[in-house]
Amino acid sequence: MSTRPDDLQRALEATLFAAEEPMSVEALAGHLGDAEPAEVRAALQVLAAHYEERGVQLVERGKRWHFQTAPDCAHVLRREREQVRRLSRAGTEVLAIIAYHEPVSRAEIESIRGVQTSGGTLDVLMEAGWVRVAGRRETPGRPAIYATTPEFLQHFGLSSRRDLPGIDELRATGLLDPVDDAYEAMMTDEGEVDADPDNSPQGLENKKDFPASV
Amino acid sequence: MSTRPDDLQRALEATLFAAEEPMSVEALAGHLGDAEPAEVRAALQVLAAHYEERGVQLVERGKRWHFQTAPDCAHVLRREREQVRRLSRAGTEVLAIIAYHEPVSRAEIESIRGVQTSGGTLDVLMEAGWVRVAGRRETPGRPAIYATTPEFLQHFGLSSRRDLPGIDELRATGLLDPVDDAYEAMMTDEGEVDADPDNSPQGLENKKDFPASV
Amino acid sequence: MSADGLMFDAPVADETDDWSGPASAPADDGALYLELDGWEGPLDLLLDLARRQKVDLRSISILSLVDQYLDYIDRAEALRLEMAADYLVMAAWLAYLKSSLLLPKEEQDEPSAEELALRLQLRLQRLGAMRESAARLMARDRIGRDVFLRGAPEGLRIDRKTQWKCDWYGLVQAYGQVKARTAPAIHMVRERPVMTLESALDRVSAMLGVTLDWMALEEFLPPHAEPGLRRSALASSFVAALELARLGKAEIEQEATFGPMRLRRIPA
Repeated sequence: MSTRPDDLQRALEATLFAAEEPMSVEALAGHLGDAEPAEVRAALQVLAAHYEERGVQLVERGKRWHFQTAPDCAHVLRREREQVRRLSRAGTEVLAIIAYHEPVSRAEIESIRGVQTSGGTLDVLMEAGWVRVAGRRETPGRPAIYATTPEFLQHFGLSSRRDLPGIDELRATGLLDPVDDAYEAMMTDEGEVDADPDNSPQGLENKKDFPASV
Repeated sequence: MSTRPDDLQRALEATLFAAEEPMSVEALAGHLGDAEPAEVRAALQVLAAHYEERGVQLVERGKRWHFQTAPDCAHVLRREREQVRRLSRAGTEVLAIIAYHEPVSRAEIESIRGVQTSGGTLDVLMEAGWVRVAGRRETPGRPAIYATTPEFLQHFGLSSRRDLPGIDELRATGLLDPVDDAYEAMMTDEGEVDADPDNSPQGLENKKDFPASV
Repeated sequence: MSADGLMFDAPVADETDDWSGPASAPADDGALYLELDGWEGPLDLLLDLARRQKVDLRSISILSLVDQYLDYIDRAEALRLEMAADYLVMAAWLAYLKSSLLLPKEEQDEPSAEELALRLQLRLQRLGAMRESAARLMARDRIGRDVFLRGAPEGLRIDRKTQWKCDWYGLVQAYGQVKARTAPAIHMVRERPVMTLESALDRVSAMLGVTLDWMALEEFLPPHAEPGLRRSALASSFVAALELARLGKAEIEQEATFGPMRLRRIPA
């Protein structure tokens, strides 16, 4: 599987080894001057395959490439290098909600958690570089909406958001849809079973629905 | 030549990749816990051979091992990016005066231009490779005197300084037209040059141009 | 764990060391800590209680969940722990929900208790899904914990070099302008056609000698003079007229300000 690497592959290896930050195909092509992005991409695939079985691996995270140690070598490295940030329970939940629902407003996060989110929680996530303000929702009050960053994907070893654990199942079972939508969908589905017209959902009932929905 | 690396080789790859400093065989063996120094040494040899032809190499320096980019890939670590910039009006005038009057001191340039010349202007001309210090005038203060370089002639397509048009030719082509018109044209030009924030040294000098030449 | 990821019988706490809070407390004997600090709000407490039913969240019994919650809050209150208002509001709402659920359907208010219960269940499912996703996310191979980046990267450097641009014409033109700007300035007055005061005096006196009638000043000017000369002649003739009036040789008349000026000879 391993043949002598060509010049482009060698240059890419050297560049990504030396780089202090992950690099996109475009940045690599630009750095190497006269390389075509398509050639760079192909060469990266070859390199990634070569490194797959080694102690160091070449991975793509959020369209940016970097070298990192193989996950199964963690035990030899972990002992003196526990440098990962510990997140509070609120922090991990808010991060997951943003990642699975992005872009999402603070009110939407709170309606899922049933509790107010302290400003500090979002600050910690933004300071870690995992979350950013991704604009504003064009609804009254124009609330800020939050999304994850390429650093988030990099840190958690995700090639893209499609890699989020279980996201396909969550989507398929409607667990990423708001309660109102899910309720409405259920009523439509069960229309024949539950023929009681009084059960027709009304959007405005939200407030009555639940005391903790802030 | 490349077979699937064994666990020790993979652990060494990961350790040396993540290490912040080169590591000795003993340090590596200690780090990996139950590895014999002899085994580690043998594994390092195998790895060094594997990386020999790649863009990254595993090398031993003073009994300590580390990864480094291949020497022939060094050029990818340092890229030069060229940026084309128009010489400022002040720079052009000073260059012209040096070309017509060389060797010439800064005080002489100023007396010909009728304005003060910032040191930055001469620096730019020397950085461009068009002007050099050609010695010192044997007068009080021994001021540096400036002259053009062969690169100057080459850049402007001149075989010698005698190719520069004389005053009479300048007059004939209208280049010595009435002061007011030329001055006005110059002020318009300067306005454009000033807009470039990078041109600040020249920009400052431009301001000085006003009172001195009125 | 069920295929759709809704079961919580696998202890979440074991999956990651990032997980703190009540979920990491021993949960097997159903003995809850009687404190609320550990929960992220009443919904979180409800979810925790629901998990203890050890069934799919879709088939939990809302009624027994309500009982558990109310019982928990009762005991917490009995222990005189400080109760957060949110938990008490939730308790009151759940008590209302429970009583509604026990009523015959036709006596229920809108929305129906079944709808409220279903919505609560949907919310618990969603929070449960996110809680589990968070745990799975934290358990991934994380940089700095499971995988590591290069310890001492050489770094990439880009040296910017400026290539200065200037052409031959720009150079020569600049020199021309320096020379032009600094050349000694010589001021020359262009030669203009003028009528001197002397010639105007001669001309006006001579013409006054011809008649005794009033004559407009303009009539003394050379008839075909070009505009420049004409203006000079007008000025000189005016001064000549004043001079002749001063000497008592002529008189001047003007009926209105800026009106036509006329003069005639005073007979000697």
